[in-house]
Amino acid sequence: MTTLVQEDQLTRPTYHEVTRDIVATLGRPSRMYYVLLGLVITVFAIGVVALLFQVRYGLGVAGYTPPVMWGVYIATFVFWVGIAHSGTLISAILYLFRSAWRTSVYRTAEAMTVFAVMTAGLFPLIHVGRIWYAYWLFPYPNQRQLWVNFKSPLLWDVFAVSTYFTVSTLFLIVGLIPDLAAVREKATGWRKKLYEITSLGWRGTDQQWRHYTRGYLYLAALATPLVLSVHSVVSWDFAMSIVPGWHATIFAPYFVAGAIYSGVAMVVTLLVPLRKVFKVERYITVEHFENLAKLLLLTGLIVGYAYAIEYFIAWYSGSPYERASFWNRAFGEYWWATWTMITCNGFLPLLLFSRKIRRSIPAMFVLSLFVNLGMWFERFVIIVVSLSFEYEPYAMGHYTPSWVEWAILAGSFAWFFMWFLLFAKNFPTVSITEVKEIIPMPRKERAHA
Amino acid sequence: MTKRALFVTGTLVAAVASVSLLTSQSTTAQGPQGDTAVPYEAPVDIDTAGLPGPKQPILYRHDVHAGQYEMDCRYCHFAAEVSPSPALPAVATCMGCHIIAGAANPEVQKLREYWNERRPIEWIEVHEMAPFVRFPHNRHVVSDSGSFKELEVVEKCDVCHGPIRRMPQVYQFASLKMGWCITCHEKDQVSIDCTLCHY
Amino acid sequence: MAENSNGMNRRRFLKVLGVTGGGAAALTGCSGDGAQKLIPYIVPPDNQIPGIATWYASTCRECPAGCGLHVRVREGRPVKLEGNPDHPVNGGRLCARGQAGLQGLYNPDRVRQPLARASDGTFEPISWDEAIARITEGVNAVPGDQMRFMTGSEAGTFDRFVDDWLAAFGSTGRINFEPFAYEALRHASRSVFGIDALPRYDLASARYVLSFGTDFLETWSNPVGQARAFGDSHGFRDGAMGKFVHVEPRMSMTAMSADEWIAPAPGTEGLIAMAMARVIVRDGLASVPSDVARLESILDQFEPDSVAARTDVPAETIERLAREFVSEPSVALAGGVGCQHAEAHGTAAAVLLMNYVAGNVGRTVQFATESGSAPATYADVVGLAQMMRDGSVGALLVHSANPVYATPPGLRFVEAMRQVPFKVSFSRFLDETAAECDLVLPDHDPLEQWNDSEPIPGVHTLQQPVMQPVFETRQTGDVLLTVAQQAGGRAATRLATSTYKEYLEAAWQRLQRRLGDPRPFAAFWTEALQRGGAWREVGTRAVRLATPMGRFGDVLPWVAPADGLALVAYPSPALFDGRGANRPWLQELPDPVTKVTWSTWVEIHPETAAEYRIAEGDIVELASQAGSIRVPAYLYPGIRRDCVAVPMGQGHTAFGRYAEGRGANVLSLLSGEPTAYGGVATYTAVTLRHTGAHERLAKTEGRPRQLGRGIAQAIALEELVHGEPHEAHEGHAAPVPEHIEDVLDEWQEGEFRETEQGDYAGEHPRWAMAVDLSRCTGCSACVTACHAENNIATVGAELVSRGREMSWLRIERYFEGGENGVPFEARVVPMMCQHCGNAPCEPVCPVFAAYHTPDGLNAQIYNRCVGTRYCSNNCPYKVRYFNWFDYQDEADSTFAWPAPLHWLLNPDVTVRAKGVMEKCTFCVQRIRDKQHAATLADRELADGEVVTACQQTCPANAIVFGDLHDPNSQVSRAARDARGYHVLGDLNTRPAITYLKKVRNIVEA
Amino acid sequence: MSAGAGGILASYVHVDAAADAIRALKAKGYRDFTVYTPVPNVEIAQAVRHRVSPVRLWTLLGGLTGCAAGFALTLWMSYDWPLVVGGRPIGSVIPYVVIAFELTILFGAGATILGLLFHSWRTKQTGPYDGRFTDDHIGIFVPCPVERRPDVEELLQASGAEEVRVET
Repeated sequence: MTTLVQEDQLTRPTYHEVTRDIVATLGRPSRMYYVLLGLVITVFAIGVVALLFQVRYGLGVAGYTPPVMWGVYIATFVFWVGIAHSGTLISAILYLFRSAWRTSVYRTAEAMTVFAVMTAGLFPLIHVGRIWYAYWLFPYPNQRQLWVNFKSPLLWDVFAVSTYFTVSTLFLIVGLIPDLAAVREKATGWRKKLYEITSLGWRGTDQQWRHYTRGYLYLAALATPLVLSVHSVVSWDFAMSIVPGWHATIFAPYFVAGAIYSGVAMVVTLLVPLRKVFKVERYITVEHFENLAKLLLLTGLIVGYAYAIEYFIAWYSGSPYERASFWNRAFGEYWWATWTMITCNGFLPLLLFSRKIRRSIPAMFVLSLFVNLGMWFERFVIIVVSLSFEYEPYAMGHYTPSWVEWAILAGSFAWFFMWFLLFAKNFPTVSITEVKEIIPMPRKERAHA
Repeated sequence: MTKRALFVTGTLVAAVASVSLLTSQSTTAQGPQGDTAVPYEAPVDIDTAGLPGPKQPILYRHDVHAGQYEMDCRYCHFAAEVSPSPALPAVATCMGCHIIAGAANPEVQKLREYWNERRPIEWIEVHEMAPFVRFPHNRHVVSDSGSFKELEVVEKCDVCHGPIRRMPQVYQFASLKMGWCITCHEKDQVSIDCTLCHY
Repeated sequence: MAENSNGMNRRRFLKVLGVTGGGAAALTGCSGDGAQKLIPYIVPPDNQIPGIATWYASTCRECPAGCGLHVRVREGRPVKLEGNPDHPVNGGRLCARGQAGLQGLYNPDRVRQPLARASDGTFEPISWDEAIARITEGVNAVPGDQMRFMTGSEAGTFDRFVDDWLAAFGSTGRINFEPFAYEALRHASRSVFGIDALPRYDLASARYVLSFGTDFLETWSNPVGQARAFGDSHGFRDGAMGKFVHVEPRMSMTAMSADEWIAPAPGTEGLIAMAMARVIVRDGLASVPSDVARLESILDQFEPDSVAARTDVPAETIERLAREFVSEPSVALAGGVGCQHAEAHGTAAAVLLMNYVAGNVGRTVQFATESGSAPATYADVVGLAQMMRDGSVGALLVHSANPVYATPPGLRFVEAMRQVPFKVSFSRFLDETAAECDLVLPDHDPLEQWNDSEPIPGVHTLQQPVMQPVFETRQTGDVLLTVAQQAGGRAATRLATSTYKEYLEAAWQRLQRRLGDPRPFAAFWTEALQRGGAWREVGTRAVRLATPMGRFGDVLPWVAPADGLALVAYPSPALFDGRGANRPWLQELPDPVTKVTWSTWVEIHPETAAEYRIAEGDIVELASQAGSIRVPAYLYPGIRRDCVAVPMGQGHTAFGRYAEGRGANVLSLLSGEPTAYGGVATYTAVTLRHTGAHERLAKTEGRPRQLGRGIAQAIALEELVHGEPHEAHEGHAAPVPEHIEDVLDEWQEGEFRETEQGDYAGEHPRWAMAVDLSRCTGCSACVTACHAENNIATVGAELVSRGREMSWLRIERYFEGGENGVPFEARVVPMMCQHCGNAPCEPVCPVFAAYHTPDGLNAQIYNRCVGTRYCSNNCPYKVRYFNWFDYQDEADSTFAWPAPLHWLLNPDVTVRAKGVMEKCTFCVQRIRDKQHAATLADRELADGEVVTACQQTCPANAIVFGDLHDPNSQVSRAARDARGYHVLGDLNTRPAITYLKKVRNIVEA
Repeated sequence: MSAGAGGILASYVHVDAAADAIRALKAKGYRDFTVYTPVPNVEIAQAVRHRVSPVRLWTLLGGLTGCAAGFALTLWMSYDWPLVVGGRPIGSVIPYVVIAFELTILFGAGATILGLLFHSWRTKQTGPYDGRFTDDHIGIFVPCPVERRPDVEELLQASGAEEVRVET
């Protein structure tokens, strides 16, 4: 994949220009920035109020209708965990593949990962009945002498998600160090202080680089299996149960593909405005979008395949429960959700076979929005629709979310964008160092020639 | 090399520490108090303000009744052996003696007021169990499992209620937390099944 | 707690409270200062030990059946009602309404002290002295012949007492009002046999039961006793069972238990009976009594062929029924819903006649030598209303009757009442009638008073106060006596006794003499109190056809109008005639047939509904000549296309927070005119109109069909007896071939052995249950019993409509057939936690709140639960219930136990907090209680010693509970039964509950 | 390396020039000079020829510890209070693999970071430094006593340094 970006295709900036252009993105924010920030904080506050309301009166204020005991909250949890995945994919996996084009987009993706996990992490708390006892899910020594049940997929979740958060955060920070050193030299005032501290006295000496490159390599090597494991574990929350429509061996790969799919879409959604506002079109080019588009297409096809195979297995298994469940999925009360999902995730990405669309940034932006929508609905369908139609016909029910759930969902988006906005203006969203890395340093010969 | 060795030991220490940290700490349950053989003199005048435990409508002195006069706990808490609840003495029970005894004592006069007005005494609960816990007194008072085998009934009371026969005013002796129950149950090989107490 | 119990007698309250246990303690969190109070007795009540339940025998007065009670009392508070096993009426079982008796006692809407009508028309509380002064003055003011006293159907000492009291005031104006007085049946026995008595049906010894719309498993006569008898005769036992055919235009709850349901044109049941009689006589199928000859001429008119057209039942069916009917000991039932239409006396007569022809009279149909006191007919009530309108009634006293609600508005009883200058109610609740009175002198609850009753001739059943009165109420008997004394003169002298209890004891002394019991009265009395009463044998008398016999033109059926639909109004199995409407347990009890709660509905056949473009939940307007109501529609395949049905019991305009303004009162569709036999006609012509409005029905049912999943399984009798039992597995085949299954099982065993260590070493019992579906009638008594035993919150209509009911035990009702020729059938299966050996809910709980106990219980530790609800997702039976709101916080709208309702909380069971999961525990508190007792007595638990609440109350005796490790226990034997199956067993959940297939005694077509 | 020791600091624009200089220095037996580069660069690295960083060992040991801890934790806790769920064995290893795996990653990553910090800080240079080194210049600082400065200076100049200055 190293040849994805031909050197001549990239109008080569000098190292100095790179530093200059990217440091420029940390300049004075426009009024628009503050408006946006204010907006997301307001929406977030609304979400918080809704949550407090729910804690006071009980989960009943959400739309839960037994037997649908999980709803929007868990769907959104899975959605955000999924979003998180592309970040690590681009920064770690593509790093191991030595694909040069990642350098200018990976920072954004990685920041998105961290904030997405931070968002996802809230939902298991929000959805439990007694949030004030949520800490019981951690194996800490207590006077009751009780431990937790490591056989429960939820426990795996606790470990997987917290590990993922820790590692991806470390990964982000380590990647930032040399950049911060570079920014440090240009910054002034309190920010200089900030960068002096955060760059941990980085100077780019031969020794530092020697350890750094190794360390980074191994972090990437660890992050790679981790990212695959995390969404597998999340998928096992469902696959380990006996709920028809959940209990499927295909779930782990299916979820991982879906996660990367939605994550890449979110990266596109973020990059399009970002490159405009920060005027970094020179570094984030159409080529990058085409590559992302190809990733989208690949994962999209895998997801589409998974959908198909789910139905096939449901039929092939001969299990009446599975068959009924999937029939209900497609033609039951929730047909609209299912078909939204299939259209957005199964059919729309096929457009990406056209090079024109892959290279049209507006088209990509719109498409990415559709994919985000579709992937949220995928989780909704898997969770809600399966639960609403299980084994016991007498106990089947229909669930519709309440305003509380919508408010908290909106709040979660606000929370995510709040962090991203704050990050974008204080830390380089395009890696200075790595962008330089793919630009060969000037040489005497060529200079003299 | 040294650096590496140091690192290895470091991580091992960390691991061991984490495990040992997780080992359940034990709360010790107080056994029966000292020699009940020696006759006990309950102090005559005591500083009621300084006494631990909640202030009761009547200063009923366990140290006098159960300590000095060595009245059996079951005289008042008559149901302790037959019922999950040990039962409180009815006002009539108190009056059984105090119709004559201790006329001079101001606390006894209070008691008589209650009796004359046919008013129940609203004692403050000292040992308050969480509503989701079942503690059958009878099973414990009658029990002869493990360390309870060689105990007198009254001594069995002491295990949880502490030196109650020396208390002018009753205070909560044991934590009554789950860990405390468990420690004893494990020591005496009594079942620690959750539904023994929680349902 | 006492602080916020306004009007409650604080002192008494404290006295009775004693030391509260956990359950109630959970509710006292709200006491002013944080500190918990412990309140001792002043004088210890004898035979009461705190923490230990005391049991008292008494009598249930929720309906006229008069079942015997055992009342469980803790710290002076009745906390559970159970049947009295020695009682001849109910043999230890109770129905849902009986279980809910407690909610009458602790009802927050009870009248808490005497009330008097103030000048502004509202009620104001007054003292008892003043109240008595006023009533004395009132009754003295009117001449005796202008005094009217209306009581409920009182068969017992109080009955006589009221007569005496009235006599003392020179009055005979006594009305004994019971909404269902079985006028038609009485009229029929008069016209056929010339005796004024109700027949006694012997269901236990009948092998063939043919019911003509008699809802004998729901509300008619003595449902609990009948259900027991029916269970014994119809339940499958060693290769044999009885057969039950039900004839009614609508498949009622009773009909759901029938092997065959025949839906004739409404009101034509009598014709079928006559035709059957005709067949029997014509073909000489039975040795008919000689005097039947007199009937030939009449019977000739009822050839099956001619009848078939009018009844819409094929002639061959009638012929077949007739043959089957005489082939074994049989009984044909008349009465109840089927005998309430305008021509019902004809129907009843026909049925009695057929019984006579078939030679059943004297065998399965008997007439007692003495007939208990008969309640007044509706015609009498109409008479009373007329007199009141004429102003010839000066004083009306009403006791435990609610005529304003329970008579058709067409009668305009209210207006009539308003003509009466002085109206006194002794009601415990401010019901529609009490609300019309000038003076309300609240009576004690049946559980607080001395009384007795003779529901069946020879059965004298006692009531004794089991607790200090909750409120400032007084027993009406005592009030009346005081009034008599104060009135002075003749009244005082004629009623010498000072308390009603003395009067009662005097009556029992007479009874003792009658029984020829030589012992001193005290001994007899004490024993009676302990047994719950005294029973004596009452002989039966032989009956012949009356001469001259009543008119048989009566058999002319009620003809449903060609245009419009026929309405069938039936008493609700839960609310009866509406007297249960203020009990949240009964309101939230899903109707056994429709599974709807908290409301009224109209049952419409789907095809009819399609004609009118009506979907479920659409609000339709039903209109008759008498009036109209608006109710949501429920599409029910179990009703004739030309019929609609509406339950009674809702639409109260008073009667407390749980009853008021809920649903509609179907009586407003019925004519106020009495029928020829002096009853209310509950069949009438109605028109249907879609109002365009819609509401989400508050029903607990998800989907009415099983989707072939074999949850409620049934098997035909022949197939069971002759066919291969194991072939009978319904639903789909097991997902894996046999040999794989063996491998799986082996692997499973291995896993199990691994778990058997420490506590789990297996010397423990494994608690298990078996439910016999051939006995279960779906009556739902167990559901209410479970509510009562386990402190289950009632959540109200809105939450039920969102599937958030908390009932740990639900009766699933599934429809079978009904389309393309397959006869319609309904099956019921009680569904509660299956306590699986491989419980899917357990491993997914992150904190071990759900785990498996050594004795095989699937435990749910409420205080450990965090509320992830994963367990519920993973439970294939969906028997886990989540506390969506805080049901114990009176600040919340969802508060379930307004004082003093919380007094009925079982102190042995935790009241669950907001945000935790709960479910059936197999009544673990009862298990542990017995285990403690056994250990203290140093003995082993005996089989059948532990009895769960549902099992205890089941009228049909369908549930057994015990230890599966003991091969000889009842439950092990049941589990090995050829009919046994596990619901969704192919999921390898290894449930501890074995269901025994329903057996259908049918000839497979 | 004694702090504040004087030496020669040269800065380069051309990578090959810097590489030449490094090779030349090594040829002349200089070892403890420091090279500043804005990005890791192959040519420079080849010229300097360091041994592979020991950070990878931290990663390995961290990972192994994590794995061990994962199994120890789960198994010990399961048997400390044995509760049966769903008819599974008390300590069923298969599900615990997930926990062990996650802890492997967590400890591995943690150890890597620690190693990284540990080693980088250990070899932290306190010599002179120029802000351009993180932008687009390559720097070489050769600490050396005064008497040897001239020929070092001359060497660096010859290799084509953009600027050479004496740091004291």
